[in-house]
Order: sequence, then structure tokens, then C-alpha cells
Amino acid sequence: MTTQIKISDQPLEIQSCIDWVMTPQSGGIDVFIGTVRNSTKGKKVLRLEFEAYEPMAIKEMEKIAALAFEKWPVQKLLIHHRTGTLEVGEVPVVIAVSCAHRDAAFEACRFVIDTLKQTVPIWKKEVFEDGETWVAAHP
Amino acid sequence: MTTQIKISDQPLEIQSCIDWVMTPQSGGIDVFIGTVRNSTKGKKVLRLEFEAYEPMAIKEMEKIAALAFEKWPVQKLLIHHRTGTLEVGEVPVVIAVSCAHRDAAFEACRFVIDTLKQTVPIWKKEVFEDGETWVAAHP
Amino acid sequence: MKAIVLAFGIAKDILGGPDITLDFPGNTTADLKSVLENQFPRLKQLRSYMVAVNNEYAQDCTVLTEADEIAIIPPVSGG
Amino acid sequence: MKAIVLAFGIAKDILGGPDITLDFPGNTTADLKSVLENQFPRLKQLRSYMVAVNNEYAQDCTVLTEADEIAIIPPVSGG
Repeated sequence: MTTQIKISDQPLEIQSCIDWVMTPQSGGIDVFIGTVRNSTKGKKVLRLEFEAYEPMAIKEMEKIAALAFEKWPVQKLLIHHRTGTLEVGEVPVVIAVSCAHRDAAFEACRFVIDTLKQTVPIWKKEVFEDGETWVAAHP
Repeated sequence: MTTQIKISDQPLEIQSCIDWVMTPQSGGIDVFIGTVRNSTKGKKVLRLEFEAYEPMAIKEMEKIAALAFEKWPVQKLLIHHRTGTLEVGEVPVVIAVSCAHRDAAFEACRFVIDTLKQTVPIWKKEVFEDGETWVAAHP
Repeated sequence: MKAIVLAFGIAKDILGGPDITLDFPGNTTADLKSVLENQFPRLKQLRSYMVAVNNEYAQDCTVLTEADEIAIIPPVSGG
Repeated sequence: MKAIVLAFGIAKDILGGPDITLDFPGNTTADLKSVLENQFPRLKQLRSYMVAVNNEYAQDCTVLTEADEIAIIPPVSGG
């Protein structure tokens, strides 16, 4: 298999993600790691809570992966997404892409995270000291 | 310190590189990992040999880092480069960039590797079954 | 028609739980949305929302059946 | 002037070692290059090469002194 897609409530293992995409044909690997930031628009964030509509989220991520393979000469592509409660510094998402040459790796990786944020049914709630907000829900 | 630059003849430790750039202010980390490919232009590669003019290479990498900090809101930036003999699948270079937002991380990371390949005095010899070549030496 | 509607993210808060059963006139996504928005006006305050049928984004004209898995997809924010 | 010139990558192969001592007329990078290319014509077959003085890329007009660290930088290929 050249694609690995996973949704998990356990900490993501970045090194295994990278090991998985590496092949003897690879010349460049680009890895995007999302991390929980301690503030948003100047407001202190205590933690994030991620919820996924899992079967559909997997399906949408598979579509994104298929598109990336169509658009670029990708060798292996991995998307791991966390669910549940994440503290500051924890990792909600890891995307890793291996290619013979680096340009395709950068472009495909960026395409995957950009598209994931637009189409994959996963939701993030920011928890502040004085309340909580579902991100992007309102105009 | 917000920049870590290293040239080493020991295997690069990707996970420590990523841990080092991560900060509570980070929202996105982009990591580029160069890997030794088993072929070039259809020819089987046995191994690569990297040589660096170390003090100048460090200085040039520091310049690239300084430029990246000028151009993008980078939080931490790491460049580790291997020297010596590397087998297929080994990692000559790791570049890791943390930012509040992902766009800057992707762009700065790509800028660093692109510029490194143009200006940093490090040389790579490809060793084939029937000979060897200093990469890019001749037109 | 009668449908079980799954809700996620803020839609779960608005509908008051992870799923509700609705009995509504008509059988398209548009019919469903009209009833939902009437019953839960806060849906109209969202930036947007989609309906998914059997794990695929549906159009307003998509015809629903009682066997379909129907879900409300408020603006996504993963990654 | 007299200079020790460091060589890396393919330049090390061309010069026959990691450094050579040169005694040459003039005192600029251009003067040095002219003598080097005369003595080691294979340098002219390179895609290009630079001279570094004290770990900085030098121009042809850069004036050298005997205290400088001078190096030949053939086309780089790191990463």
C-alpha cells in the first residue's frame, strides 16, 4: 500500500509516520505536523477537543490522497489525525509525503493539509479560560 | 536560541529535530527530510559521499536562517546536515521550521532547502557500480 | 419521510445530541434542511452547513431514503 | 603573493589534494584564478567555481592577503 490513513485518539507517532513513507526510491520527504498553539487571536487556549465523523472523514482523506497521487509523482502518503482532548504542544495531525524529488513532496503535502482543512469532517473546539468555541462555525 | 545549525558525521535524529523546533506558540511545523535515493537518471546508486567546508557551510546556513526569519514569521528553525558516507535510505539533511501558521512554515522550509542547495559549500559524490561522480560539477 | 439525522461539532450542540429522529414532508436534502432550520433556527446562524448522505456530501436535490445514513456537517475545522 | 588554497569536492581531485601552496603575481581573486586555471586546466571544465576568502564568497576584484583563508568552491551539491 502506498497510502496510510488513520484517525486515532492516541498520541500520533511522528517518527513511525516518517519511517513508513520512506522508500529506497525517495529523495525527499515533506512532513507537516500540526501542533496545538497556546493562543488564538491573542486569547489563551487551554486545550482543543477534536471530534470526527470517522467513516466519512476516512473516505474524504482517501479522496484527497487519490487526488495527490494524480497530481504529483508521489511515492507514499500518510495522513494521521488525532481525536479527543489535546493539550498545548500535542499533535492533532501528521501528513508525510515521499517523492523522488522535493518539489512534488512540498506541493503534495501542502495540498493535502489545505484540502483536509476544507473537506474532511473533523471539528475542533477551542477551550478558553472563560468559555469554548467550535472553530470556524460562525461567520 | 531560535536557530539550530549543525553539520555532523553521525546519523541525524529526526524526532529530536522536530522536538527542538516545537514551541507552545507553534501551530504548524514543516519538516523536510532528504533521503539517499537508490538511483539517479536510471542508474543504480550504491552510496553517497558528502564533504563540507564546515566553517563556511555553517556561516552560509546561518545567513539562510537569518533571511528566513526576515521573510516569514518563523519561530524556530533547524538545519542539520550529514557528512561522510551515506547508504541508500539514510538522511543527508533535515530542515524543520515552526510557525504560528502553516503557510509560513511551508514557505520558509522550502526556501531554506532551495537556497541551501545553491549556496552552502557541501558536496555530494554519487558512487555507482562502475564509477563515481561529483554531482553538478560539470555542465 | 422518517430519518435519523446524525449531528457533529456545533450541530450536536444545536440539535441537543448526537442524533435525532425527524418525520418530515418530502424526501430531498432541501426538504430535510427546511424542517431542520425551522426546528433549530441556530443552524441558520452557522457560516454554512452541509448534509452528508452515506458518507458523501449531498446536494439539495439529493433524494433520501430511510436506509440512508444522514448527517449534518457544520463547517469543518480539522488539522 | 603566496597563498595556501584549500580545495573541496571535485576541486580537491583536480588540485591533487586538500590544499596547495601557490606563489603568483598580483593579489586579487582574478589573479589567483588565472594562475590556477593555467596550472589546472580542468578547473575550466567545471560548470563554474567560486573562490571563498575567510569563509565568504569573493568577487574577482577582492584583494587577498597572506593571512586570508582562501578556498576553491566548485558547484555545491548539498542537501
